[in-house]
Amino acid sequence: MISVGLFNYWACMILMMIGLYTAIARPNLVKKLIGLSIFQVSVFLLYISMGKVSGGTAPILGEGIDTYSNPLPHVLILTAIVVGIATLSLGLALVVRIGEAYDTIEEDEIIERDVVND
Amino acid sequence: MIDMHLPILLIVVPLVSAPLCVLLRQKTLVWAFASLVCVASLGIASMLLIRVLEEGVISYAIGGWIAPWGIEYRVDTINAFVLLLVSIIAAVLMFFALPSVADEISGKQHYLFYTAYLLCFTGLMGIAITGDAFNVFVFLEISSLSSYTLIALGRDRRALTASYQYLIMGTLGATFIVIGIGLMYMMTGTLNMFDLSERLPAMFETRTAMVAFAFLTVGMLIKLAMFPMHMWLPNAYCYAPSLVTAFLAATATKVSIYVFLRFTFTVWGAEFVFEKLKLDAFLIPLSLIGIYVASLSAIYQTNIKRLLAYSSVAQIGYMMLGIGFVSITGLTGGIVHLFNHALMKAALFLSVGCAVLRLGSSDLADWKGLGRRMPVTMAAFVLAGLSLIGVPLTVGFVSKWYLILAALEKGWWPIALLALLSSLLAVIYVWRVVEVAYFQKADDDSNVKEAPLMMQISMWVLTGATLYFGIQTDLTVNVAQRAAGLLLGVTP
Amino acid sequence: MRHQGIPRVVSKWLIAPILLFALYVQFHGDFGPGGGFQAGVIFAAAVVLYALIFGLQAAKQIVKPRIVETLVALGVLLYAGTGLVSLFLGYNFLDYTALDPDNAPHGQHLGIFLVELGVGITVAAVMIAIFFSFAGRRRLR
Amino acid sequence: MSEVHPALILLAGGLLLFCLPTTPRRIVSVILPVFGFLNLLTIADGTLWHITWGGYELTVLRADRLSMLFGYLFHLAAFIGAIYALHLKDRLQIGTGLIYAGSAVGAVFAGDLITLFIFWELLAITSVFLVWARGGERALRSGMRYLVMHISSGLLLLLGAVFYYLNTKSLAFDHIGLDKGHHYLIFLSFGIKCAFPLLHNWLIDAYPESTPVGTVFLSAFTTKAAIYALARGFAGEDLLIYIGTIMTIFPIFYAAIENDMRRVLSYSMINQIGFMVVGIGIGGALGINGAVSHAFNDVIFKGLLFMSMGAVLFSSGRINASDLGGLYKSMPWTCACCIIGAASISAIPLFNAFISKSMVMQGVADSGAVTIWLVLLFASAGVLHHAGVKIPFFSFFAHDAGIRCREAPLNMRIAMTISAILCIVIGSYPPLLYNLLPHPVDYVPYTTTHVVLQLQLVFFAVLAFVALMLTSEIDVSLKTRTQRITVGVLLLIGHHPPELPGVNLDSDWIYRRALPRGIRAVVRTGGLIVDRFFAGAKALIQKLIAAIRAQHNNRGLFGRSWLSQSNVLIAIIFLAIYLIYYF
Repeated sequence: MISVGLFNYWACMILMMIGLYTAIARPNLVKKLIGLSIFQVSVFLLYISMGKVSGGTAPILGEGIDTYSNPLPHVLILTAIVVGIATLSLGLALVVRIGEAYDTIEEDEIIERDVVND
Repeated sequence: MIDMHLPILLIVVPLVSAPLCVLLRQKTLVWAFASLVCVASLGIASMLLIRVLEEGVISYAIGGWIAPWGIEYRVDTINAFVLLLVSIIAAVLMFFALPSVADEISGKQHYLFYTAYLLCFTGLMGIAITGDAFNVFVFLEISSLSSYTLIALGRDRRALTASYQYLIMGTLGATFIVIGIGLMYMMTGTLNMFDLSERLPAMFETRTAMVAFAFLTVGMLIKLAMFPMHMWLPNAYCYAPSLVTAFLAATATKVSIYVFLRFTFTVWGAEFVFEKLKLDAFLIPLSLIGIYVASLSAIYQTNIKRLLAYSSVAQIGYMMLGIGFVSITGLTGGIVHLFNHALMKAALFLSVGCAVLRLGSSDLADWKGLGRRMPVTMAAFVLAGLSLIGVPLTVGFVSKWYLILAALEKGWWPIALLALLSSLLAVIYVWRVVEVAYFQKADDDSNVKEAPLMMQISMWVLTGATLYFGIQTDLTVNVAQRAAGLLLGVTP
Repeated sequence: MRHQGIPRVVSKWLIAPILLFALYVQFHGDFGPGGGFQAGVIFAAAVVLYALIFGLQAAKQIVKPRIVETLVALGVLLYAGTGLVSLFLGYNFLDYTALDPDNAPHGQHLGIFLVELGVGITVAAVMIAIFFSFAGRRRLR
Repeated sequence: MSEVHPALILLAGGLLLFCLPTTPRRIVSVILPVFGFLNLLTIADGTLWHITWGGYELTVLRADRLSMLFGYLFHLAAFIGAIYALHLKDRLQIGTGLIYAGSAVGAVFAGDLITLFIFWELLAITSVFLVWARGGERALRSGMRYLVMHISSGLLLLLGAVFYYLNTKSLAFDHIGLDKGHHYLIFLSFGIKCAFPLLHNWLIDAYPESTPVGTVFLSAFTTKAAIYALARGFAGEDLLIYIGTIMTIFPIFYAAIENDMRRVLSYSMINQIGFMVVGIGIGGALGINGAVSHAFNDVIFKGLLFMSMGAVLFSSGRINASDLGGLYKSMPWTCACCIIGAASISAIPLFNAFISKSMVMQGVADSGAVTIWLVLLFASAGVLHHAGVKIPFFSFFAHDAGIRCREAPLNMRIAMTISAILCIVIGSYPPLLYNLLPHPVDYVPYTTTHVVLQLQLVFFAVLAFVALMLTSEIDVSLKTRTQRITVGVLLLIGHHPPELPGVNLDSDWIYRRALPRGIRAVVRTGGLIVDRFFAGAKALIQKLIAAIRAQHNNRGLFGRSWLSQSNVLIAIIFLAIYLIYYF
């Protein structure tokens, strides 16, 4: 049981690192956003893991069930997912416009083009 | 009856109005409606402050779910002050908005602009009013998302990259905050700030507590643009539409500082943060370095909006310095400066906005001879600039006075000296603008009119406020002192 | 994909059940997993599928962007309006007991139903709006 | 020893001094005020002495809290003045000085207009000798003009008193008010003594022409007696607010361009009286208390400033700003006292003017006259500028004028020290003064707002002074008075006036031109090493600035736009540092 419990957190950590690494190492604006999304997803995982009560089931009243998982983290994460989607779509919208304005979505090239213009 | 619901009305009114703006669509109508909402919010916020000062903490349970189970809105002196500040700025800026937005935003997008503006306003107010840790995150994202949108509406294409960078950093910061909150929830099983503050002390010895606090702090420091995590700020302020720059400069970072105060002092407690974790050992040097680096950067900027943005980073350094002193005087200084800086930076950005409206540029080189061409605007700029420097009889002096007093109280005179010397840098960067505007001749002799009256009203209201509160220090200082006492758990 | 027969036929078969399923998820949220968020996305998926198969223009003719925009606002208003109703009836914001003071659980039920409906409308509309705004862009070189 | 009219001791004693040889005269002159003071203590509050004179009942003594306060004050001033005059050999100054003090005491205890008139004239006649005591044509002429003004003031008072009597069948000197036309006669009479605008010339004319000792005496009595009279007769008259405001404002422009230090002080005196007049105009407990306490304090600190400038004049023989400078080396004691006086007049917290001026300001604020309040605020800044900073700076610091003189005589130093101590004691412990005031005081001077506001003013004035000093390069030759005023106004806004006119530019030249030239010559003859050192230092600084610039401009590390990845990286590094640190 314990190892399974910890597995969640390991997965969460690994996802977090992948996300952050992508956000740092990729100059491509879309990839950065994807990295950021992965990072956020790792946090969702963290929350959901902590809501798990061992042996518990979905928090819906039913016959013969007396242990429920904590529903609050799920609710919170539902909100966070919505926020994440909003951020991602706003970010992508920006990338689309940046792409149209600069003809590239590589960040280093974008900054270079601005500096040249200065 | 309405009295009881003031806290929620403060949030719901702008929140409901935002979609209504989408339905209204017509430019002027939307503007008028948004202004009405802002003014109404201002009214509610001032009523709240008065009530809080008279009666103490006001609590409101959303949906009738009593704290700590439900979401609680909790208003005390500190956030009532912040709420008032945000709503004052939002309301005053609405005068400026009509001509400025007409100039800078394409007509088809006006209603969306005001929707985003109101949402941003809602978010900022929500952050300030809520007593629920996770709710802070939600409102933080509401305000952030709308401010990314607002920034991206700038005319320059660099507005897009600036907005993108802000989005990356903002999301990173917010996610850090969520991690911190999640860990706190893990330890205590509650999200209510008040409840957290009671349950956390039992956990102070655990590593989880430290990690939670580390994530939380870094997240908040990103959000409030603390040096060296400030680099999203200059471009964001520089390329956003004038109104947005003024609004964000006056409110967004201030509210973030409020969040920082709330989490460090109310939720975690000064004892844990500053005695056990020694956060001040980070805050004070970073603030000082930030003040100097950002002020020097401001000196060498060629764009006035960017110059002022860097100066904002430096001023945030002053606020964090005051907070880092962890004393009544220091916190008073920090909180007063929070208020004062909002006034003067908004005034400065508005005067820049007026010039941008007529000149179409905030490049220093284009401002030659502006002192003669737009005397009224430049006068406001100079007055607010004096405030930035901290000249007596302006608000800037009041806050610097308390900061230096706080440093000397602790016996840290080198810090006091450094803080004083840094004002010289402010003199230089304000002087650069003044020199160009007053002592250089314009390249062309074309006539430039003064900005429309509506814009000047906003500009002068705020400039006047910087002078008024510089002389009449009672209100701000008293409230700040009470807030500081509240944060430190001392009744002054 | 306008000229691909199979997808066209299959999607014609599918779209209606998808919409129906969206409604099921929306209203079954009271008794089992489901609710406005999921329903909204599923509903929007139907529209997206239609747009993919029959083209953006055709989709925009059926679901007008203007209406989508209005729906975004209306959904939020429905949500907040429900809260405001309880406010006007003398209860706290979002305290659905107000909707049926004699029978608190029923009031709560009604309140959540309305709020979820608001959420569903908004999510569906937002999703469609996001799809429309991305799909309409030219391809980068 | 009770039941002696308070004025009598000083009057009679003063006459006595003329008959005594030097040493006893010195002793008696110091003891007399002490005696008078002790006598004053025996007089109970509310005492009234009447005499009949030609069918009229005159109230020669009326002791209430208001008059008692001034009584104490004048004895104190006489005492300090007497000490300050101890070194003198001539009997004229000290003798007339004490009689002059006695007449002032008589004037404030006068309960009717006739008695008042008598002492009023006595004030004029005795004081003019103090001006004449300086000797020389100038002093004589200005003394004459002074006398004419004051005699006319007395005559106006007499005329007014007669009208007043005809109308009211009473000579009692109580509240008069301005409701009748002829009351303006008395008002005008007091106004002359009070140096109302346009009636003020005598003060500027005569005070600086007097002897060092004479000016100290003059500054203490005449105008303060007039303030008393106004407070008694015209409290709460709105007109006084406006007059007072003008009085606070116009002298600061003159003072800024004045070269003669004692003339600067005279202008500053009008300004201070302005504050008192405003206080009286406000009326009510707070206004009167403010005005009276400010008069009390003004006697002390303005006396102190006049004494220190008198000491400078006495020791160095010069009094013009352009001739003075660097005296702190020769006269450290005087310098210290002068600085205390300057701090007091600037109303710095813990010094006495602070506790009284802020009362007046509060009175104005309470009455809701915002404009007046702002003007007074500006005037306060002006006071700071010319009296608080200019006086000590130009006489004791500034450029060294090369004067090497002896410190002031011991008796002068003692007198100054007493005043200085009083300034601080009263300022630090206000109840000392507040308990004497005519109305009960519930006013607290040391609130955050007042202190912060006042300190802001101080910094502002210092800042203005420094800025003006740095930019006072314009060479103006000012011929006429009007020109001077215009330029003064302009300069106060834009630049600091060069200390006028020719003399000053000469000395300016010393440190502006000659000094750098000298340094350069030394460097040249000193050889290349020094030269290289300077060049090296210059290059170093330039490099430093270039480096800062390179790091902070648009392309530099701190000034350019960063890639968002670097932002993220920094944030994460920061987080890592935190985590490791907390670990």
